[in-house]
Amino acid sequence: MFKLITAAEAAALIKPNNRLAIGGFLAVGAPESIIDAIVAAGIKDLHMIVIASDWEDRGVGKLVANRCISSAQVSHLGTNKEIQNQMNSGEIKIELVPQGTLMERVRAFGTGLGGVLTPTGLGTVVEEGKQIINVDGKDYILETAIPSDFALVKAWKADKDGNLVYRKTAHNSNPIMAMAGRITIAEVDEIVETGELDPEEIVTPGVFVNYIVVNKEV
Amino acid sequence: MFKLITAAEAAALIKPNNRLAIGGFLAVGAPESIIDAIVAAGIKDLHMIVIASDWEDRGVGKLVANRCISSAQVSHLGTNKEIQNQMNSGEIKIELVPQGTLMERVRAFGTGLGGVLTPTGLGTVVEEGKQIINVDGKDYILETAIPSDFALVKAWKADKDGNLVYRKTAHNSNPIMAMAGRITIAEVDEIVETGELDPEEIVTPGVFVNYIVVNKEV
Amino acid sequence: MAIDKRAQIGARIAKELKHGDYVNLGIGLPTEAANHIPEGVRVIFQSENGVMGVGPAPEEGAEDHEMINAGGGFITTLPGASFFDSATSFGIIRGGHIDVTVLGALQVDQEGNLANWMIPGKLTPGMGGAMDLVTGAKKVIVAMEHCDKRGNPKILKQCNLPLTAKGKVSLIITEMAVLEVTPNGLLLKEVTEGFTVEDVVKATEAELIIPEGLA
Amino acid sequence: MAIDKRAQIGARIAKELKHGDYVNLGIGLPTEAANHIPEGVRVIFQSENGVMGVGPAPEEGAEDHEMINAGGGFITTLPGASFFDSATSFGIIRGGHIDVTVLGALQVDQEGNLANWMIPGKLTPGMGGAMDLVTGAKKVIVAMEHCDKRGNPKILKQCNLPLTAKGKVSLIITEMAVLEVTPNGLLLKEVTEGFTVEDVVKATEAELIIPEGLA
Repeated sequence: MFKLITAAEAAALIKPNNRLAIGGFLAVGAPESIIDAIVAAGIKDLHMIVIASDWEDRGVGKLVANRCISSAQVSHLGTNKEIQNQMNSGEIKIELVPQGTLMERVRAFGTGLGGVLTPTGLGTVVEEGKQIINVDGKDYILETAIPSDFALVKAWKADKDGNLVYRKTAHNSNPIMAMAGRITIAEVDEIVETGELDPEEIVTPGVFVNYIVVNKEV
Repeated sequence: MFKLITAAEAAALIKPNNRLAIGGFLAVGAPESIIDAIVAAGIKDLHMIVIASDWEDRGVGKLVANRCISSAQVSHLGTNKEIQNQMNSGEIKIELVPQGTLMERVRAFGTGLGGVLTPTGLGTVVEEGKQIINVDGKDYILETAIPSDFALVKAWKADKDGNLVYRKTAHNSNPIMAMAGRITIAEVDEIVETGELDPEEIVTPGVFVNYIVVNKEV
Repeated sequence: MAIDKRAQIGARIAKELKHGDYVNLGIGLPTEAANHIPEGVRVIFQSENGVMGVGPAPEEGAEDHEMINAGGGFITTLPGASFFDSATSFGIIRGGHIDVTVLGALQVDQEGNLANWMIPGKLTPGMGGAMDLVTGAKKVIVAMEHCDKRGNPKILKQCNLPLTAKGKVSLIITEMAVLEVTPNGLLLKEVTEGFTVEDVVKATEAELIIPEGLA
Repeated sequence: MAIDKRAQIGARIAKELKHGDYVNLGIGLPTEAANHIPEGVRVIFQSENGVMGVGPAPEEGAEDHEMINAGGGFITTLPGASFFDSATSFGIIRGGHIDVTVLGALQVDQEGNLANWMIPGKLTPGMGGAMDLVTGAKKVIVAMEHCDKRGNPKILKQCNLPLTAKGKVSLIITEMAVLEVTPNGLLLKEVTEGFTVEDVVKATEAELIIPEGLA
């Protein structure tokens, strides 16, 4: 059962060197309040696991611009000059991961798998240093689970049992990241009574959710 | 885009030695009409991939009782004496697969993965003959994707774009099996107009669905 | 098993379940625990076919044929329940998100090994979800009769039936006793009223660590 | 690129899309294809962040901030659309359920190799979803200007930039020509009106198979 906390309290749980799996894509579905609180708390040397590095002033890009991040596993940097600069200067260490592979590696950690075999990246730099395994005559790259200490996600609504639903393309990586944190913190727009969400429409069961932050109290 | 067919037409697509991934659990969420049509068509030497072998007169148990099945990958036989008899007499070849592993192996095939690493089965007969891979100090069994020619699933409703929703515990393996057929045939209770299903509540997008059978015309 | 024995074991299991725990109860005896959760304690029950928030069995005539648990029994759901596919369900299990799972056993041994899915040549129900549950749950409790129907011990030095998982059991609850699997072996924690330590030792093949002062 | 060139390439891509196809269009030029689907042909567009059934861009003022495509542009959805998580979205892609993907390229070569995500030391946008799309889609079409901004060929004997995937491209559509990747090399299938075979050969580093009778 989750505990209701503020964004500042969420940030206070996070320590330098923690690994954060953060939901969202190009800042849609990003847990902006928690991100702002991390920036405000001045936490440094974090590792982030994200699809994209967003913009300098939106989404996880704010963590980069404020130098909270020392390393990242990410698939797309194109919208954020700052992360490219920090990468080129050596301030931030980047592992580029194909987007589908990133999702499977995060899901693997959340669901207790050690990794998956994927054809994505065969014959490219992505396969370098990795084990190639042949199954039924086809080669695959062994891609290992990506562990995270915290999953920070943005959902649309939670109920009082911590069940989450997402809105439109703000789903993106959030339901996957939500499974994957040793501690999962969900930022939501509102908390509704238990029973108000249709059991068939719940995307993330409350079992995955440890803390909830409401980002706008009406 | 799917084609609407009858259960008999669905059965006519299926040939001896085909591999069938069939949704349902203890006959809840089983595509009974398609199963009946396969029995009626007298198709033999089929391979089935199922969570459980159900009962002799319900679910996939009917395929066993009518000797349509020569081999199976399955996790639970306990409710079906006939399959245990056929196994003991050598008529049917059984690979017992832990239920969670079965789901991941089927999902792997549907999503283009070659397999997954799981800790389930370590130190048991399940690991025999399989590769053990160590990731970050922990051992895992390499479990490979289970291919299937046809996925036969039961959904609650489809819309005219082939999008599927499931009802209550009749979800079970259906959404996973639905992703995994080279050809996916969905049996549904009714087809509603496109747009009637909430885009956020659709579980199986129509992209996975090749044929639909309506099991009761009102 | 007699109803009072079942109730007693069920009540003892229930004491292991804390407010807010997510719990998976195996078929049969373990489900008895659900009848003994104290008022004010909220435990959320999963069934591995794909539902969280399982409630009591429905009244006769009110069964929904698409509402079953992993044993095939009809269920109801409580407010806050959710339905999902079996891959997600086993993702919850294998991913370590279930606090406690309680299962029956054919055999369990002093190293925490469990055998509960096969008697070669005799019985092959299959492992179903048991291997994933025992591998993934944070705490694995075995609940069973102390001996088999012929009176032979089921708590052994070493299981000789095919294993469900290796070294994953942490607690054994029977009608006679409660035993904890420790790195040093099986610790006898409680003896049920009406039995003596000697009774338990006699009914157990495994060696037991018996703390001083245990009645 | 001039608007008429874009439109011409978009229209040519559209000819490759059949009724009922599930299609993923990459950012930029490939999206132009959506404006040229003939009436009566229904193509369903996926965006890999997690939506099937993408419609045209919304009118100004009607944007929904939680409705974007993989390029970050605002979208609408059509009846029959569905939203899902990115793992499912890439499951669709990698699992071979997308009929056609159309992407831009920095380089493409006569073996069907594609490079479109990195210029070492200069530009590292990352591969995003491109590697999965090119690996998983049933048919991979590259749509791009025939040469780079300096007039240098982008269709090479062998890519020298880091690859996106090996041997997966099947068709190349530019403002000058349409080329098919065959086991024997690049087949020149069409030359756009206003260009000659010689123009194409000159603008292409790769060797071309030129069928007899091609104007």
